[in-house]
Amino acid sequence: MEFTRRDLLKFTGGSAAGLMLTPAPWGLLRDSALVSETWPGVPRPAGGEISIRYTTCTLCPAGCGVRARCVNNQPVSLAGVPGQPTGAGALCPIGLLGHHFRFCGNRAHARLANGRVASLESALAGVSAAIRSCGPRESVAILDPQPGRVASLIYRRFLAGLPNGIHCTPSGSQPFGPFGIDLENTRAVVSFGVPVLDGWLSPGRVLANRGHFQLIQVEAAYSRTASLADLWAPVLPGNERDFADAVIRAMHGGAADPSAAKTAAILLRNGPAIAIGGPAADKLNAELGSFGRSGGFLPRRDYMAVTDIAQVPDGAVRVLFIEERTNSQDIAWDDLRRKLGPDAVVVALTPWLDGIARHADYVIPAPMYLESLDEAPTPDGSTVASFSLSPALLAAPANLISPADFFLRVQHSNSTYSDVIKGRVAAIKKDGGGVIHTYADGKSAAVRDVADIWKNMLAGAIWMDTAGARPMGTRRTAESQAARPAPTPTTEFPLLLLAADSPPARGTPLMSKLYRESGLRQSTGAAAINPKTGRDQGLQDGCRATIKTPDATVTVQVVFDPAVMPGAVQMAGQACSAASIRRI
Amino acid sequence: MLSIDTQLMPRTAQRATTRRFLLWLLPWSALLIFGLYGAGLCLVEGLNQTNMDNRFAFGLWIFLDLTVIALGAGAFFTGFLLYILKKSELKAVINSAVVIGFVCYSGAVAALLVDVGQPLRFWFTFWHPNVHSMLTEVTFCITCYLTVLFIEYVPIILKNRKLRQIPSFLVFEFELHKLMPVLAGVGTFLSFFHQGSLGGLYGVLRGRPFAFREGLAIWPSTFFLFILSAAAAGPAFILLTTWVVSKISGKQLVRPEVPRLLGRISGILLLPYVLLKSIDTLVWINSTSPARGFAAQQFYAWKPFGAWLLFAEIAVFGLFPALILLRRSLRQRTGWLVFASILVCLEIALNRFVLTIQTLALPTLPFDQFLSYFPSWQETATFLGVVAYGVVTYSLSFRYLTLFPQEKDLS
Amino acid sequence: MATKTKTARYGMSIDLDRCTGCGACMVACAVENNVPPLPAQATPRTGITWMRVYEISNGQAFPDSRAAFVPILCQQCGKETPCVAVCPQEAVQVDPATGIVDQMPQRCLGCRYCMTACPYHARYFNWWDPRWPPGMETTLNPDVAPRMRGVVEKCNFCHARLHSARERAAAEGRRDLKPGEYVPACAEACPAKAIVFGDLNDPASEVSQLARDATSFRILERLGTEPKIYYRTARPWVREAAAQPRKEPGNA
Amino acid sequence: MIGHFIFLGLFYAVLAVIGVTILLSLHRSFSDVRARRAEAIAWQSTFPDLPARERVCRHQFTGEFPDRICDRAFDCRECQTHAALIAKRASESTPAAEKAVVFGLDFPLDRFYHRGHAWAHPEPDGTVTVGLDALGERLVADPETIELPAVGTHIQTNGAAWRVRKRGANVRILSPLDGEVIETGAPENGWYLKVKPDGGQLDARPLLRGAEIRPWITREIERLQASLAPDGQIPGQLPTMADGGVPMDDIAAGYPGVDWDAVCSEIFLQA
Repeated sequence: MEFTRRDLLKFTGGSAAGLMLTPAPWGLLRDSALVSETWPGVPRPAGGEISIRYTTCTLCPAGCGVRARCVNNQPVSLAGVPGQPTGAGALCPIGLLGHHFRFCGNRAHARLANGRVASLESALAGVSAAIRSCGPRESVAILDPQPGRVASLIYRRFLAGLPNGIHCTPSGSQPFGPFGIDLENTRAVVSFGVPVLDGWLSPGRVLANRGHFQLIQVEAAYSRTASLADLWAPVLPGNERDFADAVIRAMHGGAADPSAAKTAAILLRNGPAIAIGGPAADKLNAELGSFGRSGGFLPRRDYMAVTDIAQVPDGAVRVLFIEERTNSQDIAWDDLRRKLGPDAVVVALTPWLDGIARHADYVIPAPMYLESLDEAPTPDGSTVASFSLSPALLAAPANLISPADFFLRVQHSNSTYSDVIKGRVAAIKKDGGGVIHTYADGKSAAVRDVADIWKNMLAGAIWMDTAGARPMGTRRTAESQAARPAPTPTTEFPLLLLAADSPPARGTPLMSKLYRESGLRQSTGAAAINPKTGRDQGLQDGCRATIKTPDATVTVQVVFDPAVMPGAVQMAGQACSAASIRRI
Repeated sequence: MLSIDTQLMPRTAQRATTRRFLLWLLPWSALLIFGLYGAGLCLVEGLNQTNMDNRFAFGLWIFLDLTVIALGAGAFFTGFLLYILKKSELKAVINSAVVIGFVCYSGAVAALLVDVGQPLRFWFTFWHPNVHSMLTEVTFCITCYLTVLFIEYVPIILKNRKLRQIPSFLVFEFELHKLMPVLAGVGTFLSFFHQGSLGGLYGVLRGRPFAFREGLAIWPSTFFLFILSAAAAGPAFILLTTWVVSKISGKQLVRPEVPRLLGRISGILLLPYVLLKSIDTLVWINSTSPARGFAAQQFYAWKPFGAWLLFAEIAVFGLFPALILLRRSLRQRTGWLVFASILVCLEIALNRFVLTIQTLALPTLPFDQFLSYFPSWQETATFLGVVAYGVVTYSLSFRYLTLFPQEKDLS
Repeated sequence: MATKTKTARYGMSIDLDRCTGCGACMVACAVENNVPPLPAQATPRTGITWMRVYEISNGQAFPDSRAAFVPILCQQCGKETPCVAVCPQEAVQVDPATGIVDQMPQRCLGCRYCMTACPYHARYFNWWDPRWPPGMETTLNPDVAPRMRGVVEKCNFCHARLHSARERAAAEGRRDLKPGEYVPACAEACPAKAIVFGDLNDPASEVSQLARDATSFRILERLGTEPKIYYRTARPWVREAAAQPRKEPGNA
Repeated sequence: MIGHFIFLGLFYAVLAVIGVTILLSLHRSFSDVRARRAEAIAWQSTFPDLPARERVCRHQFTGEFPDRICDRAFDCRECQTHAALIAKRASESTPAAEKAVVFGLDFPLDRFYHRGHAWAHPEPDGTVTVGLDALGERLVADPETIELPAVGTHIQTNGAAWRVRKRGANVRILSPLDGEVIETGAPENGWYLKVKPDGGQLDARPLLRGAEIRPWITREIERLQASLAPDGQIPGQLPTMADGGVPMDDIAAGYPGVDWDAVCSEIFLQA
């Protein structure tokens, strides 16, 4: 039979109808649904045994207690430990993301000697050679980001063995010297540019007490703290001392400009009060008698005086060791370089390649937070000595050596960092004072035997001193120098560049995402300016412009903000200087 | 090859040479391919290819859908007038209207499929429908009505010169055509509903006081305004297309009274629409919006969406063309007819634009920013692709099918 | 069983005078709910922040400027919930037992109609395939499934936490949860303790007492959607700026 | 819940209506085809698509109307007007010429002419011979192919009787009657089909005859001229040889440039 058009139609129609009766089309639907529901490329979170482990945050000196929720011993979320003394149960955003630091930045993996991969031995040899080649006038310095640790003791011992070792620390890393702040009883805080509500001390402690102290922020920039303070006294950098004098005068009934007068009034009404941040603060504290009294600065036991790097004579350093922590702020390289001699050797002990390591001759990769046993000594501003451990919760990559262990190796000592820490614990036991506060149950117990303390501390515990410290003089020992005075506007640089809140030292993936989306932190590419000033400069809200300072030029996006001081530009992470701005 | 081309055309129709026709198709097909590429990117890479975002969750495409579907309303409304109200003069344009309707609706559906984040799940709406959602109503109606339009399109295709050689095709066409009133009725029902629910789409957004409207039963006032405006725009758009096609093809396609009738219908519907729209706006300004704590004038405080938009929408593109179309003397003049219907189509586009884009641009949180949005090239490409698809489909239909039955006796 | 358990109305009271805008809540939320980091090409408006802190100002110029921070999350509207009504395929539903507005990513079509419906802009669309830096998948919360591209998501008061809290309770043979047994990540993480979470149906709960406080208000209350997130402030200008829609011209 | 029912109910009702419509029309079409109504219906739906000039009423030829368009698809059987006019015509006697000669073309008047130029000639034996009239013959003279129906095929009025291919023109010669083909001829023997008419005898009512032929053909030739004339030119010459004699046997040969498909479609009433 021959095949007519009609047959074709019949056939197609029939088969179409027939197909509906087969499972094929319905199966196809189901599968499409399945595909869309288990979308390709969406990771399935690994299930597994869930455990709670405790540690102490070492991302900053505040040393907050950390409760880590782990799956197969891999932390998946961090939280504060309720009732933990130093952290007061809270963590800052950075601390909450502590377990994400390994997923950002440029990690240092291999040891480098002058840019070439080297074995630990050769690195050690090179470093030792450099040390030996030290001349009489030349010194070996270790830049210790957080003095007061057992590691710092190890540095000390190492330097002690050298003719001219200097144990130094970045400027301002010991803001209160041997003193702590009795914030719990303070009723007023005069802050000269200190970000009290933005990362000062431990957030838990500050915010827990925020309700009962008046905050006066003396700062030219409209910072987060300034915007939330009870009184914002915009004072140009360099004029802090005059402001302090004005306040003192006003407190004695003298005449003063409004903000000083208001400040004085607050201080008179709310005592005890303290002042923080620079010499102006010292002046005020002297007036307020804040030292050695409740609600003021109280001395504590364990203070390790360390040279401020600024005090080190220029060109004196032959070998400079720099320890960089997981989250330490970048150190201004220019300030460091001044200290270096002609053929100095720089050794960076750091987890990062993109930090100070860029300037180093030797890079010794160090473990980061949660990757190795670490320690949390007494936090800045704490009135009692304390000590806790930060046991490793993450498996560390190979080739890492903690800075402390590195120096032990340099000294050919056969004890390890953890041995020395054990020694510290033994000392605590010997001292006998204080209590051990365990994170898991929030209970405090008297100090028992060393093994017990050690076990507890590895499981999450902190030793809190109870013995009151013997009173020291009413002067703080550590010298703090005044902020650079604000330059006077010139025709070339008519504006004043002010530092806005600095962004987190290292943006972990989520941190940078969330801050970027919510605009909570002024992005580094933006410059805030008073609308009036902006218009005078021929700018528009949102336009792009170049900012020129005597030593740099940057392109920014202009943001009009009436809160910014007229005649000033605010940028994140910039030093105060004169500037000019031109629209592109 | 050439002879095949001519033998596919209606015998009595004089059409451009194959060469010229291909030249005409060339740019449109290029645009179509470009559009397909853009849409493909959005489907493969995801909607991050667009410039929409969490605040501008809808963009160019929704505007396209609403506008195109409103203009396509000519299909259902002409069908309604012809088959239900027996306005037989409209036989002259019904085929063209059906093709336009089909093009618009299929284009809109295509755009929607690209617009959703999980196109594979389009059928979920039929599986777990939430009958309280206007979008469900829209989805159901559009799919049904697209089917209807397709069925209405079939007979026109079957009458193609080659296909009609097969008697059984003609028979089917004939039988189908006898039942056309039924389909026209269904189509009218469907279109009424989804034109309405497209309006409801925004009218029900109580979270968006700029768009929210009170109404009857479950339907906000925009529901009914959309029906009316679409019914007014449809005939105007048919008038416009007919005029454009006859200009391009250089043929007289319909008797002069047909566009006049279309214009008159459009005018008759537009006037009440403008009046109702004005009343609705007044009610909204004085009651609906304040009741939700929003002072209506603040919606117009954001540049560039000032109160001038409202004026333009109601007076310039609404009242003005309505008055033109209602004057017999002006209707006699093609120039005025065309001008007025252009205004009417713009009116619809503007109305849909305000409802979709302005609504989203306006912040509702007191401390939130006013945000602007500009479509990405992928979005624009898809948009133009839909337009090109329309032009190509219509051109092919015009060349090979009988869209204007009167043409043969007018040439 | 379910009928016997007393129905809760979970809600929050957020103290705007305590919030310092540190962002800990956003961070904790993202960690808890496996929100992926932002692809490089993304804009601030195509990312996902279930919890988002807005900075508001008193509008005064230097030196009288003052700031406050308003955390915005899904307000869990209790009446005529805008997003529920509009979803074409019932991917959004209010759980009668908890009053929580649930979003089902598995059923979401990605039409984003709910986003246009939400007056609080608290719904987020997955514009991107969820991607984590290599190895970071190991830090995902096993209780929460990451969402695929092309679907809408939003705050669900850490549903996974509610689930495990219930399991714990069930294990102890209790049908109802103790106060404080179930707390979303943001409330737990806030260093200022500004976020109080609890059952608004329980008159004794801290949150319902705070909600009744004179300084307490809800954002866009007059829309009549009965949000379950309450805000508190003693500062009149904050209330002025946060409670009512702005009256003054916008960008004019 | 109730909303659910109302909404889905409506939706499924709509679907049902659409489905039923389709199925119904399909079913009807099949039964039409089975009942041999296909050709008739095809003609029904083709007729309106013909240009008005091809649809003029036969009574316009005889001057009974100035201008009238047929609305019955050339089926005069139920046409009141036709009935009335025929009745009137019956009274007056018709001159019994045996053929009409138009432009030298012979149109024997002993037969009936279909508007598509097929003629039907009733034979004494009750069969009907079907052929192509002089004009038709000359338009498709020596064709490429002739496709005659097989003996036994049933042909229907206005349906295709047979098909002729000529210079790209694929012509369906429309049948003047319903009936069964009992014998097939060829151009050279002057007829194409012998048909046994349905109902025993030829129903000639719809067909042209007698006095109608001359005016009809005259008009047909005018139309032929019009379609032969290249676009834009006024139809000038008759379709004849230069000497103005009788139309050539193969008109197509005289007009190599002309689209013959268009010409034949016009004259043979192809849709």
